[in-house]
Amino acid sequence: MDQLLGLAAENLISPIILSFALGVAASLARSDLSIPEAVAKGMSIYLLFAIGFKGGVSVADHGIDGRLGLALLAGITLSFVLPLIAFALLRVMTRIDTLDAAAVAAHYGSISIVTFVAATSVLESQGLAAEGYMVAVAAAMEAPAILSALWLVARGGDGARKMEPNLLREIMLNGSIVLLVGSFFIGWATGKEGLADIAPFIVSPFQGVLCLFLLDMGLVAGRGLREGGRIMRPGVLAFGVIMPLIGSVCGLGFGMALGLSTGGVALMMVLSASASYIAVPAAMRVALPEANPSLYLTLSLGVTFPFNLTLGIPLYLALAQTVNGG
Amino acid sequence: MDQLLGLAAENLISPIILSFALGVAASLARSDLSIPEAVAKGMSIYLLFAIGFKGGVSVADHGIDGRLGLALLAGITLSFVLPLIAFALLRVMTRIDTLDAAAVAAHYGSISIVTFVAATSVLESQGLAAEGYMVAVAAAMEAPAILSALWLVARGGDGARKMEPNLLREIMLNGSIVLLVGSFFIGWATGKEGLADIAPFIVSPFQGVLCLFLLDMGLVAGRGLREGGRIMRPGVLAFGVIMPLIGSVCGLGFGMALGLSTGGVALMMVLSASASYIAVPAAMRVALPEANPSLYLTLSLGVTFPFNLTLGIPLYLALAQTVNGG
Amino acid sequence: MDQLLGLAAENLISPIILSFALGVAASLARSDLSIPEAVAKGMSIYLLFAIGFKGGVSVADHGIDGRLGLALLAGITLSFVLPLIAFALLRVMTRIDTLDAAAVAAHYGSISIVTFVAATSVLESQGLAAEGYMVAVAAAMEAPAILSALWLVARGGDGARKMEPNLLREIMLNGSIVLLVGSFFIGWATGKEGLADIAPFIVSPFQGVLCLFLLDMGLVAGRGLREGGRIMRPGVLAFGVIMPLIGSVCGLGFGMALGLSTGGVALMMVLSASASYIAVPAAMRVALPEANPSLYLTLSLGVTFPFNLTLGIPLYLALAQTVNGG
Amino acid sequence: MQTHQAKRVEITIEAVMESRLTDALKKSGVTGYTVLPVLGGSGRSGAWSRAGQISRASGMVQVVCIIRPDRLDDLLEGAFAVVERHIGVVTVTDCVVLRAERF
Amino acid sequence: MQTHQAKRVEITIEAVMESRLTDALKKSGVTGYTVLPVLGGSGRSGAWSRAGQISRASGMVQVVCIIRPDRLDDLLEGAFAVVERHIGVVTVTDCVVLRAERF
Amino acid sequence: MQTHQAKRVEITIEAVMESRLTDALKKSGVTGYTVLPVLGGSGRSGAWSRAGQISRASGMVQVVCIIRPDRLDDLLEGAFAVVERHIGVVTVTDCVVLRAERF
Ligand SMILES: Nc1ncnc2c1ncn2[C@@H]1O[C@H](COP(=O)(O)O)[C@@H](O)[C@H]1O
Ligand SMILES: Nc1ncnc2c1ncn2[C@@H]1O[C@H](COP(=O)(O)O)[C@@H](O)[C@H]1O
Ligand SMILES: Nc1ncnc2c1ncn2[C@@H]1O[C@H](COP(=O)(O)O)[C@@H](O)[C@H]1O
Ligand code: NA
Ligand code: NA
Ligand code: NA
Repeated sequence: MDQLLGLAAENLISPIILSFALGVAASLARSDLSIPEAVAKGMSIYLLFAIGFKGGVSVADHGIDGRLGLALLAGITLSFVLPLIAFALLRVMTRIDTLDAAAVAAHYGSISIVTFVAATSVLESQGLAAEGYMVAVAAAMEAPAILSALWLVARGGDGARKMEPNLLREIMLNGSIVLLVGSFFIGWATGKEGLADIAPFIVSPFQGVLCLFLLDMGLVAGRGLREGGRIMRPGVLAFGVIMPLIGSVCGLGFGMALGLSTGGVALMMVLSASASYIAVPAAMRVALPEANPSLYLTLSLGVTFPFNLTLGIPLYLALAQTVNGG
Repeated sequence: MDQLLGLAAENLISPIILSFALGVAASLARSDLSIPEAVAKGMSIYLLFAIGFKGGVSVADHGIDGRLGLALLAGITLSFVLPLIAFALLRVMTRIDTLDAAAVAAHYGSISIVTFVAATSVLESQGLAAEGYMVAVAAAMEAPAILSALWLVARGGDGARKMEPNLLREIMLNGSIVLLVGSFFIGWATGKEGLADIAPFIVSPFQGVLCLFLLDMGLVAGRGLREGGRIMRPGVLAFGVIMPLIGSVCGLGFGMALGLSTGGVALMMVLSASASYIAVPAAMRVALPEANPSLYLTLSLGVTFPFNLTLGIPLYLALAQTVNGG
Repeated sequence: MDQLLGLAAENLISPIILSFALGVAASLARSDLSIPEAVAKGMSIYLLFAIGFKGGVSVADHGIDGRLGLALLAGITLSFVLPLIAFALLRVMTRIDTLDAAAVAAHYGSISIVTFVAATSVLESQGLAAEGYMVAVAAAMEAPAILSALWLVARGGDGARKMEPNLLREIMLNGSIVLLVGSFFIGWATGKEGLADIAPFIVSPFQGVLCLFLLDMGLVAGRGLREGGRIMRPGVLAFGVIMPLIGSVCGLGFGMALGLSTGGVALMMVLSASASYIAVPAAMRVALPEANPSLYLTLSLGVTFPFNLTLGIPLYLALAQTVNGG
Repeated sequence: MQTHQAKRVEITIEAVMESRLTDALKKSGVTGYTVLPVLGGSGRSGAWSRAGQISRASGMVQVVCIIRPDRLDDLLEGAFAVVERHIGVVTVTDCVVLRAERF
Repeated sequence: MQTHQAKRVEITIEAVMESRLTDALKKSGVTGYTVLPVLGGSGRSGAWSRAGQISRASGMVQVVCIIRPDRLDDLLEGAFAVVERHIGVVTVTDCVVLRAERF
Repeated sequence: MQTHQAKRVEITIEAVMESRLTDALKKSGVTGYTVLPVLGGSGRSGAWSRAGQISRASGMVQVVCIIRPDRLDDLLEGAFAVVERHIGVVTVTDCVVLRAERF
């Protein structure tokens, strides 16, 4: 417990978290501080490329173990199942309607790659290794949740609603999945030598770029809270904190069952606990335009993301260490 | 004197200054070289974050001394008073009207953070330390000058002109102040450990980013000179060189009185000598829209900024060394 | 031959080439992966600045040898003459009309700086030095080809067509030429000391930035192939591969005649073999708007660029080594 | 100069719907369109701004389409099918164009 | 398709004034507006371009507002109070809209 | 409010031609213009998009010019000389403006 608190405290005063907090504070105070859209997108491309590449190099380095396939399967299963849990929870805890509940549920089945990245750097600072292929698992978990949500809506009687043509292809080939998987394979193919070439770009400055990126996420989250704050009823808010905990426990179970390393289990928990704020919102705008974007964006980016970033990650890590040893 | 010339010459052939010169030359020659607005804004965010953070780390490192409060007070006083001097000087030296004179004066009371950054790297290359909290002083000096200018205009009889609602909040919470102060506190809170995490991002590439940023400033300054050149009458031009000298002497006095280190005195001189080209122009467009932006932008960015960058900084440093020792 | 294959294979699985391939694949698969225009432009400014600067430093370092002037002359001559060869070849091999043929020819006389940059990093990884002033030769080769193309069109009877006013100045002072030449002089003036200041920015992360930049070029090239694929008739396609080979042989001749180092000869070959995709397309849109941009862009960016990047560079290098020794 | 009557249709719509809208426009027979970026806006579903957006989800674009007046109904029907369930605004203005053969 | 008469008001104004203008529009009762970026321009106060601007001071934006014709006067009065002392251009065009209930 | 008849001319043209067009506009006597960025589009010469463009060659911009109705012919003639050989679209709309003395 002491160790957990220590880790949480240490985590809280890292430049990364404080940059996020600065962003939230600046936008709540209505400062005009903002990061240009192109720069924010550029940084997210950098982070995806770097994290995918490093994952691939680590697989090249340690060899691929038979668990890769199982881990992918586990991720896909989690992504399909978590929205069902989330949906049920929302119907119990809140009064939001089927459509909104399904849309929110999709976000919680999918993942937030920035939460994953932040967890990776906490692991690194603790000297804990994790399976390199976890980035591939992350990519695999992005999309299935969307299908679950669409099924939940279709089942809800709105039978006329048919799958938008092209949507499936768009989801599977969305930019972040392609970049993450692509750079994973590049890292795998070029290995340590490839990494040596570009390490001064993708390794050394990584943490610093992450700070500025989180500053921007803080600005966006703060803006969301300022404008979407009213719809954050207590039940909804509580869901934003309880659901990641439930997700993390599911991730813990799957991670243990697979026999992942402690770092790997922690990352599986983080993936299950985190909620999408890029791929899923875009898909929802196409497929379920009547669902309220303020609701799912504010919940995912304004509540669950900060919760995971500050308290969730140290908690999941401590849990993984307790249960898995290490 | 010899040393001064040496320092000036060395300063003049640094990549930083030559990049600025390249920008000016390219835009005077009407090349289509340009840096996208988003990239320029991204670089300025980087520079503000890095300089604030490093200032904070230095305070965490050396402990805070009682002079911080006094230095802030000194900066605020300078920012309030320098516009009055600038205004009087403009009325004597030039024929520009009250409104334009007040708008120009506001720029010279406030500061240019890039001039400050350039001075910091000259100090570093000379192995001279300075108080880390000087970045906080820089932040404190951004805004007061605007109030002085508005008072100068109000006094001038245009009594109907009342303060725009929200303007004060906008000025105090403008993006660059918030980022500078925020990253200062982050650096302070996370100290040397925090710096170690992100030094490969905010320390090593700093000088290089500064080059590209100054290339852009050169392009903008050159464009201003090309278009605003006609209004640069001799008296106005002379003001753009004399006012920073006067400002620097005021800064010298305050710096000495406070007992700052030689580096600190030099930075106080630089702050007093430099003229704003971001925060103040924006405030002037809101509060004094009838004042001529070509005049104040060309003067600040096209005359005073290059003067400080090339000759001013070595001069102020030499003065600080002569008077303060070190 | 074995060595050639080895080099080609090694080249093919470098992060740089694989990033390009990822871009092509993503856009052929119609992924929405894209890099914001401002970020792409920012990276190209970075690459030009870095390559120019390093060239200048290398000249400062090794002293300037009498061959600089001759090398520039050789480059200019090649840039004037290659379009004539390309034009003749196009008339023989394809059915495209005079106007389109002239426009395409201009591209092959001019150069692609990214191909040059990629070749430089292959040289470096092989431990081969090259004359630093080759970047100046690159800059000198950008524009003359445009004049040849305009002459080819004028000769073709369309006598009424007179040179657009300002076009010549625009071409000579286009952003990439000015930046390349400017940073070359800055590097030359500041030398090793200047480089030491900014090496962590322009040297260490260079390869990594190049990866992301090539990812973007792959995306753009893939988009071009998807949309312009229909007009890529066999004759046109064959031209896109044969012309660089012819160009490289011309470059080899000039390089040998000048007595350049093996690295220098290889770079001269690469410059002659590569085709412009920035400066020349823009000039063609102004001067020959009736020429079909899909044709020249797809050919230059979708055929010749990938050919040079993957097979061309190792081939030219092997040739230079065989013929020149080293 | 010789000018011709035409209609200028401007559709402000979410960025995620852009390709669906332009596909529908093409199907309804338009010969071209232009897409303008949108920085921000406000409507019944609240205010939004492009600053700092990392997601495509909340951005909008404006698609402008110049057509011959007799094609207007086809276009509006095609566009409406896409816009119907989505937020967005459609306006039509009378205008004149040069080079009518292009439309 | 069923369309309705409306007015399209386009106001080109300095970026620093954007929030003041949109506040005034809201006060005058508009239900929505869209903000477009502006790259550059020229007028009595000279030419400017967005390239390389690091300051918000000299950029402009274009605010587009579609309204029912009977609301035009209120809007223009509200907007004019903001625009009056500032550089900028206001134009009003007749247009028709789909889904009139939105305006 | 007091408004005045004017013409709103919108010219979508390749970015490389921007300065030539605005020079021609100035020569034809206009007092100002505004340049808007264009994200992408489609026409007889195919589709294009600004994403990832590193070259100026394939981008477009939209130049908007508000003028007094009696100046329209001069403007169109000046603009047409530039646009003629190039891809691009010219539309003219009737509008009313505030502060007519500016145009
Ligand atoms: N009256 C209006 N005038 C101009 N743009 C509007 C108007 N109403 C809505 N919009 C635009 O359409 C978007 C969605 O509007 P809404 O569907 O009302 O939320 C807004 O963010 C604006 O960009
Ligand atoms: N006649 C015009 N047509 C279109 N835009 C204009 C016109 N006049 C001015 N503008 C725009 O308004 C800005 C300020 O104009 P001004 O107040 O005349 O300096 C210019 O930079 C242009 O963007
Ligand atoms: N009917 C149209 N409506 C709106 N924009 C158009 C239209 N036709 C062409 N454009 C624009 O003009 C550009 C060039 O058109 P084109 O000359 O037909 O290839 C296109 O990329 C579009 O941006
Ligand atoms: Na999840
Ligand atoms: Na000052
Ligand atoms: Na060539």
